[in-house]
Amino acid sequence: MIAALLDLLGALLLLVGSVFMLLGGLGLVRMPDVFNRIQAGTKTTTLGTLLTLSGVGLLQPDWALKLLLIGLFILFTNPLSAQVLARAAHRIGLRKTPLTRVDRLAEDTGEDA
Amino acid sequence: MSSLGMDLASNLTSGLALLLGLAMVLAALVAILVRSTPIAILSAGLVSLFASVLFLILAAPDVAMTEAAIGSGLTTFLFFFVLARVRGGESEASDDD
Amino acid sequence: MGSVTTLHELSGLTMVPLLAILLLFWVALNASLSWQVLSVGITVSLLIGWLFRRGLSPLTELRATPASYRAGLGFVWHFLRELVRSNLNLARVVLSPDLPVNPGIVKVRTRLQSPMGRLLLANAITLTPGTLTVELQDEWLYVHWVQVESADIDAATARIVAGFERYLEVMYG
Amino acid sequence: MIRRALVLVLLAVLGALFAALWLGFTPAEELGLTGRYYAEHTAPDLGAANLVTAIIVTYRGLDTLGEVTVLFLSAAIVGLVLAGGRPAARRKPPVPAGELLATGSRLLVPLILLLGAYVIVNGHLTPGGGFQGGAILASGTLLLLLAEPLKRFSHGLITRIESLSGATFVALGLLGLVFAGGFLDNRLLPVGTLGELFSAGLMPVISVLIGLKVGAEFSSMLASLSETEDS
Amino acid sequence: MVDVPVVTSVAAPVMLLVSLAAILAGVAFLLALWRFLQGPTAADRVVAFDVLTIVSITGILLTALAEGRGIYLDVALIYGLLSFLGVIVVARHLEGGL
Amino acid sequence: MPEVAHIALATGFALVLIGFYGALTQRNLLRIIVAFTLATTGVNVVIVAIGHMSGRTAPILDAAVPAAEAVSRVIDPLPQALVLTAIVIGVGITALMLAYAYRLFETRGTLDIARLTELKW
Repeated sequence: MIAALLDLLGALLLLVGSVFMLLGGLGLVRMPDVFNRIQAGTKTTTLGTLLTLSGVGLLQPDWALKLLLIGLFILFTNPLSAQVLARAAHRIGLRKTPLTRVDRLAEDTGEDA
Repeated sequence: MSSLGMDLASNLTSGLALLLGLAMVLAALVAILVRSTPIAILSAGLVSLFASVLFLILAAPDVAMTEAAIGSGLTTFLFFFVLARVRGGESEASDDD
Repeated sequence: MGSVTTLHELSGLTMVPLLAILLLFWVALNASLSWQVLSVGITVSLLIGWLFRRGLSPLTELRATPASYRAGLGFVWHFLRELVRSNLNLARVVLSPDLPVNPGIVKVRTRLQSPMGRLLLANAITLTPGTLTVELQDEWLYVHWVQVESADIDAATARIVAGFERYLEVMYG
Repeated sequence: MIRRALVLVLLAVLGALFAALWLGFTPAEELGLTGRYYAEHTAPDLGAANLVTAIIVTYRGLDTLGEVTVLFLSAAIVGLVLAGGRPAARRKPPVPAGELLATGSRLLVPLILLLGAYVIVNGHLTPGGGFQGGAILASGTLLLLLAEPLKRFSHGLITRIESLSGATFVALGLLGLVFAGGFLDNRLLPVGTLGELFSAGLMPVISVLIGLKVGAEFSSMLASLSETEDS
Repeated sequence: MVDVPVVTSVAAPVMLLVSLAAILAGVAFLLALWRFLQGPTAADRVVAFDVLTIVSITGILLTALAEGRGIYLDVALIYGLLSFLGVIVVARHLEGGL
Repeated sequence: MPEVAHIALATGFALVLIGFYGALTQRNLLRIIVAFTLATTGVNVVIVAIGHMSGRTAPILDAAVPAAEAVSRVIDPLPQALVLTAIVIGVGITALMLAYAYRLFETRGTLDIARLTELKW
């Protein structure tokens, strides 16, 4: 009984994780410029994958340790790649959406150069 | 295990394979047809990453592992290194719109 | 390896946290505690630790005080809560038809000195509501903000950085 | 344009051939002769759980030795081809990596190497083995290169690892010829119980050697490509 | 089919939910793929690449679940630790760091 | 739903065709090498797909597949071993091609095969 409940909970977590990933995909399509798209892509996929991992962990408790490691790796690598990409995108001066209100980094590097 | 669950499991893998196959063919077409070389290399990397998941679905985890380890960074890196060194000789913009 | 090697780095004590983390990961990977796994794990960890004397681990610069461990737990809890909040926030933005974004890149200040603490701070900021670290230079962080509330340095610092810095300062000093 | 038309005709012929193959393809239902042999004999005879690694390391160990040699040759040729050139036109010096990438690489490279070691050592139990692990080790080198593009690699260390593991590989093979059933027979060491880390005889040792060799070869390829800058 | 197929340890209603999750993840995959095909700039494609690789990890997990084999997770491990390398390579190339 | 092996086989064939088309029509040497790697991936997918059997699992024995049942439960490991080595060698070949392309660029200043005319016949 308990095991069946845990299974159900795991499947629900899996479902919620997929919903977040879907939202990330939607954000990727709808957001106006690169930086906003990076935001949408990184946050949602990180949480979505973490939820998926915990869901699978509930479905198959034997795999828990390895799933935990995958989650840790993703927590460290995902924001790092997002940051490196954002830095590169800013350096090559990609067009930002006209909605952008302020860009302190461009101001500062403009002064330096 | 009931037959419904079994059916769903096999449909799930088939559906995944179908999705991946479609994505691979599309990415390969991008790699061939797009004007900018960096995008072509990136698309080839995407093809090999998807190939790795497809290998896993084909029950070949060893091959999937090799493809993932090599396709994720090494090949892409080799291409981009040479591209960075020959960039002066070609007049290609790094973005394509 | 490092051009500047301080006495502290030479003493070999700095390697201990890295070795501990490596061994921990090794045991988790193998999911076993048999003497075979442990002996190979110790060999491999020593080898990697020797090759990468400048290697870091989340434990490397962690202060070994109870307060610091408590702050670590608080950091993890705060981070997870913020992660969920950021996703809900993003879901609201993405699902609303008129896409209410108001982006900008603001400049904030951090007091942290330790590389590991700064990395954790930047990663945490990237995963929290509406913010994305673009560049980290000296004491300045440049953060892309989906909905800019204030372009003022101090106000933005209080809004974005302070929540995590409180914990990280106790942990890494 | 006649060339393009020729290409299209060629591809159409090839495509028709592929279509015929695809339509006539039915997946096999039973293992073939060799496959059946491997499935039956690998676990009891060699004590390995991963049949693919068993084939690569033991049944076809000689092929693997040859393959590693091919890889070594191609790495050496890449080095030779790139070393002889006159200095290329001066480019701007590469943009240094940000602080976060540098810190992140210091954090992640040991973990990548650890994962590589895990994949190599457990080659006979879980998916993995020398080739996969070697590629992962080289990925660690790659991350180092990305974080510090101007850093010089010690070619000496890489070459020494490479040649030492290669020589040990051949020596172990010859020992197998003398003391066990043939070249690279893995029963030089006790087969042990299926599923333990120290089992399958010589297989983990050979996996380690292949892993080190492949990792060193890929690393030297990467390093010689990246150092063409100011040679 | 001659042999007993691989048995998963998951009950049918749970499998239904899992399939639903797989469909949603598949839609996310398609959306990211659309962004990859669409562009417009190289950086946009790299973002899509990042998302695609991470959604693929979910694909690997679902495959492992459907086949009931824990050893498949090793591949997900490699994906989790190495897939960001591709993104970093391209990003460093874009900013001229190679 | 179609069989996994059929889907993979079709994908592999499509990749080979696309790769050949690219290798034959591109003019930039780097792009030709990219197309070549695509075709290589396609061939690998085809070989693994041919080795696949429906209803069987990966050739690795563990708690889920005990050694006694191996013959009736696992897939032929031989194609997988072949493809594994092919992938690794493929990277070596790609690196070699790229090194030669780079040297060619150094001496001739171009990667456009239309302008490399010595070998034309």
